[in-house]
Amino acid sequence: MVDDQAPGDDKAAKPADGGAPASPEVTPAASPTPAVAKPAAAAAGTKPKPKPKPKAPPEAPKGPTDPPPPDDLERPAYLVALQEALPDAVQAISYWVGDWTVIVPATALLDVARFLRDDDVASFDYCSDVTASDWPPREQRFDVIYCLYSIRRRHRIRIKVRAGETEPVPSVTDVWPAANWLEREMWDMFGVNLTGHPDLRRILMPDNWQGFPQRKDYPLEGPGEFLLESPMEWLRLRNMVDETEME
Amino acid sequence: MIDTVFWPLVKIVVLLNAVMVSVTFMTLLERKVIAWAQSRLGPMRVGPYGVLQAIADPIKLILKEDITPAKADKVMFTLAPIMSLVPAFVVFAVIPFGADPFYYVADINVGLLFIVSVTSIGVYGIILAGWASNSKYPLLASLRASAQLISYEIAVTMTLVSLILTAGTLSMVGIVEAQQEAGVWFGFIQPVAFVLVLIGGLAETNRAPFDMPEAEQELTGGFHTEYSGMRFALFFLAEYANMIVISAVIVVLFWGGWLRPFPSVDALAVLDYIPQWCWFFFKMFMVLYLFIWIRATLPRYRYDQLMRIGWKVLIPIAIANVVITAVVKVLL
Amino acid sequence: MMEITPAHYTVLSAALFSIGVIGVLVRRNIIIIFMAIELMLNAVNINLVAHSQQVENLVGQAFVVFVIAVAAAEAAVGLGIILAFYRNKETVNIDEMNVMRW
Amino acid sequence: MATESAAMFDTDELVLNMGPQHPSTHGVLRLVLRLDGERVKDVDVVMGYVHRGIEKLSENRDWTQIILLTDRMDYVAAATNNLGYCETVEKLMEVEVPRRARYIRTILAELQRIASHCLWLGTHAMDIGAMTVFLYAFRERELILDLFEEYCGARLTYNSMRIGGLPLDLPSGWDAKVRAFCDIMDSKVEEYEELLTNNRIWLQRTRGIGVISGPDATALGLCGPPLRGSGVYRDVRKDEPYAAYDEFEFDVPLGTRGDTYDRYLIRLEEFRQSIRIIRQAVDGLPEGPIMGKVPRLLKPKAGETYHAIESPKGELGYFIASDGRSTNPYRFRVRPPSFCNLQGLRPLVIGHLVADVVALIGTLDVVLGEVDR
Amino acid sequence: MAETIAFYTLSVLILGLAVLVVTAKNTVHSVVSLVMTFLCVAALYVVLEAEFLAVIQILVYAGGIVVLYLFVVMLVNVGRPPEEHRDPRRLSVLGLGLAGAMLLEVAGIVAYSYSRSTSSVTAPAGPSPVQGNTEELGWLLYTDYLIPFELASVLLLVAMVGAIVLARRDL
Repeated sequence: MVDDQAPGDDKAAKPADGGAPASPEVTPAASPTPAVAKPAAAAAGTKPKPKPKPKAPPEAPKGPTDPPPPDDLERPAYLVALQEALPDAVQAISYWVGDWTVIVPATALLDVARFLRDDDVASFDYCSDVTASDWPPREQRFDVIYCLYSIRRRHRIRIKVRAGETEPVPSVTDVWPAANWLEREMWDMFGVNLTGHPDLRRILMPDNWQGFPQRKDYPLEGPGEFLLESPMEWLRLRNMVDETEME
Repeated sequence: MIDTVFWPLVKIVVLLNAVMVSVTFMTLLERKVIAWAQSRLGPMRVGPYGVLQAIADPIKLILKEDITPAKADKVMFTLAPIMSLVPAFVVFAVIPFGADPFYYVADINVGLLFIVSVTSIGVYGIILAGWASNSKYPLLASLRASAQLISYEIAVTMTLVSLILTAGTLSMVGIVEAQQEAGVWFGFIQPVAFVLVLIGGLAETNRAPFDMPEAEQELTGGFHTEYSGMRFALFFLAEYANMIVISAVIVVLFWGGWLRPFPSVDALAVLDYIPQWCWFFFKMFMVLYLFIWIRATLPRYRYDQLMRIGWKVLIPIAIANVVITAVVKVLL
Repeated sequence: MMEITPAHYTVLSAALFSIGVIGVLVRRNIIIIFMAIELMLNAVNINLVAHSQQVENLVGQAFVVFVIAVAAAEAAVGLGIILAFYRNKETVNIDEMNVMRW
Repeated sequence: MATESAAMFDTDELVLNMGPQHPSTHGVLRLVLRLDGERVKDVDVVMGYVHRGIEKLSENRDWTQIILLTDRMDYVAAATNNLGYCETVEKLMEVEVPRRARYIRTILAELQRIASHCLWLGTHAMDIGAMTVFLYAFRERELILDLFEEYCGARLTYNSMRIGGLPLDLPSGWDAKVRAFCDIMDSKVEEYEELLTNNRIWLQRTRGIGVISGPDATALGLCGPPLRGSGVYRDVRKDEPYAAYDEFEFDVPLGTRGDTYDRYLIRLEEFRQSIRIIRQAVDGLPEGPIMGKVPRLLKPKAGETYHAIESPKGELGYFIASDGRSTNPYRFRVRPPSFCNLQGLRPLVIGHLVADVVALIGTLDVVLGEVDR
Repeated sequence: MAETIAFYTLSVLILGLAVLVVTAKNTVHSVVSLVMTFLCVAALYVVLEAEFLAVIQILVYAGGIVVLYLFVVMLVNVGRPPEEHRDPRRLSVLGLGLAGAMLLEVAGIVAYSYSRSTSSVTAPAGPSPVQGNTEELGWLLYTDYLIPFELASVLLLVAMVGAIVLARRDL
């Protein structure tokens, strides 16, 4: 139930609460490239009384809180069915502003996907979206998110898979052909290590692009063609410029 | 000498210039008519109501840079527009704009066949333009265009046979005179043939709904994609000259050429005060208007559908029409 | 020299025919060879028309009609064969057409 | 003799590059077609020519500024994009939107749907060669743009909504103009139908072209009219009502054959249904505030959500994650309907002719600004 | 006079273009020269007062047959040029010589026959009931030569079927 990364933030579990969830004031500068990754979050750090967080060291955001559902909320039948059928596959279940999310390990993803598609109660026949989000300080930095919808039963669910930079995530293209391009885009933008995808090529970025633009540690300023040709050299020059500016 | 060389030459020069001028104004007419059909104004800037647009367009085309693609076959690339333009102009020689010999260049006894054969030469310009451009879209378009031209030529020629049976002559002047004798325009005797020739004419001149050789939505402009400037203007000229030719042929064959309405009814003799060439041009204008009107209304056929219509619909109907005409002719 | 007699046409026809023969014998591109054959047929036609005009008998011209019909048939079948051959051997060189079947 | 030449066409495979500069790829889409004669054997869809990184950009803008960016995605339906984004943030912040604002939003969204369908109809018909329909459809679209201009001052990128409500109330007399527009539009839809619906050429060009079955369309992730054209009942407005759609009566047209003609009929019927919704909304427009209670500094709690609305193109979804501390979203993701519909192009196109490719791009109604973002 | 000018102009054009047909490097140029040749031959027919044949020449030869040639040339114009492959057994010079001999022979026949010709072969056909080149030719074809005419049409039909069968790949 409780995921390993962000231990249950009890504040967030109460959606009606108006207070901002606790998170210590930090500068999320600990990105691998010291270059220009300067999210505007840094400026917004001046926020009210930071409440101490039990375990997490003061660092960049560690990912969504994925609060567990309140106890008095009845779980939808498809979730119950999933937990009964594949008890080991479900790491956690989360509920937030009306959305149900089930967190599964990458190894169990295909089983869960097939079950959710084929099970009569669930019958998630429509893959709305496949995307990812990047939380760099975490060891498993990527959240790979599958938004599913059942046209037959008219309900939604999200599957979330945590994955490290090189950790393989199986492609669900076989389960939902719709995921083909969506996964391509996800790979194009994040470089999640997708396995078993039939046609893994860049889709929005040029074929010869270096790097994965939507990662949080990707430089924000325009790289220009120089970056395309020799990214490491470009980074070194950038750093030199930054240093001279500081002086 | 004066009669055999000088006057024909003068006529030819006058006719050529008249055709060129009418083509330029034809484009204006087309733009205006389509604009009105689409509830807009059309060209309005050059001259009053945009009338001088007809002059401005050719000037623009002539002044533009004339580009020859680097990998094109230079000789053929230059030759192609000429080869498509010349037949279109040659045909005008046998079209009688009035009964008097003053109104036509020549009345040869195989006039209709002459028109058919000369227009069949026009296909070379299209094929060669596509081939010489050394580019894929023009090549595809030129293959389409030539296949379309050839297959519709068969349907039109077949249809013309039934008309020749009705008229009993191949001479263009003779056909109009036959209509005068019959007292009725052949359009009323051979309505099927008229429709067939109209459809075939639309297809042969690559007009909507049969304009897939130059379908800009599919092939980015067709066989003349790589052409610009004056050479493009020649293709343009040829296309519209062909349109005028087709409409003139339709008028001669089906709508009595220079004849007034009801040529045998004496009560309408007052209409004879309107000159014959006025009737001719009025009818021609109506046919051209029909062409433009069709373009403004209809979507485009697909290429294979077009070929299917040509081979499986028009040609059988044309042959049936010939047979029926022959039977009726023998029985009467 | 100023008066054009059938002899003039015959000479023209013979010259055209010879050019056709040269084309057939010298060129290796089978399409060119076909075109040379068409030239020869035309040479014959010129002769026929000229003499039919001379003797004021249209039988010669009737023959020309048949020659043209045969030429059309020959072109259609011949080009069909060329195309079929080209598909199989990717060439139109007559020297490589040395098998009766494949 | 032309029969032989027609049969000769199928000799070699030809690779034809359609686009990115091509009159009927609706923007800068590139298709690499492998042709056998004129028949398509395979197609590779290449896109990304107008990729502006809106997702990445949004992660560095504050919550209000992003509305302006969403305008630039599906630029022919900017108001719908605004609506989807605002609703998602409202869901994330659990803001209650006043009823009047929801009504006005519905009117705007439906007007936008008509405008977008007008553009689709015009370009689709133009691709098939019916030039006049294009100008007729644009004539009506112009009326809608005038309405929008009067409402928010812009004609294309409206920036017309705010998180929690609307920036502006309706100008006086606007509702009467909308009513008048509905009356005009009713007759104009008839006019389009007269020009196309029973036109033999139109039927031949669209019937049986690009057929896809319901299960296939679902599996491929098609959405909006292409999905409904295959007979799948899926309309976010009905299934997961947002704005004020649960208060109105309207029908969801469904196709039976799943071909281009069905998709055409469905969009034409959607014209009528949109007019119906607009009439109901204008008639029942409640009084009241147009802005909900929203804090001055937007800062949703940490958490993430996915919310979808029915844009003219299909299911337009936003996945937004907030880290709970900064004034910009941590992750901003758009589920672009055009992108997902475009994925259906390859199975639809294979086996058809080049001329049909053009018709099929048109029937999917893609906007490249949204595909590439 | 006019006939003389026309004859010599057309002869020069015909022979020159015919030479181009057999010598052109590019096959498409060859085909275009062939079209021009045929058009000139048609003009020659007009000089010979055979208008119908002139028109038929343009319609069938220039407008039909040669278009077919052009199609085929465009379709097979890819790949290596056909003249590259040289068969050692081929003797082009001999071919040229043979053609020269042929020309000599034809010239000899022409010279011989005209040296002793009496042009008494004039044997006009029976009086035709119709007037004009086209009508007379039609009369001849549909009366005396009806059976050859029908045979020719059957031949064309057979050729058409044969060409379709040959050109189709899936048969």
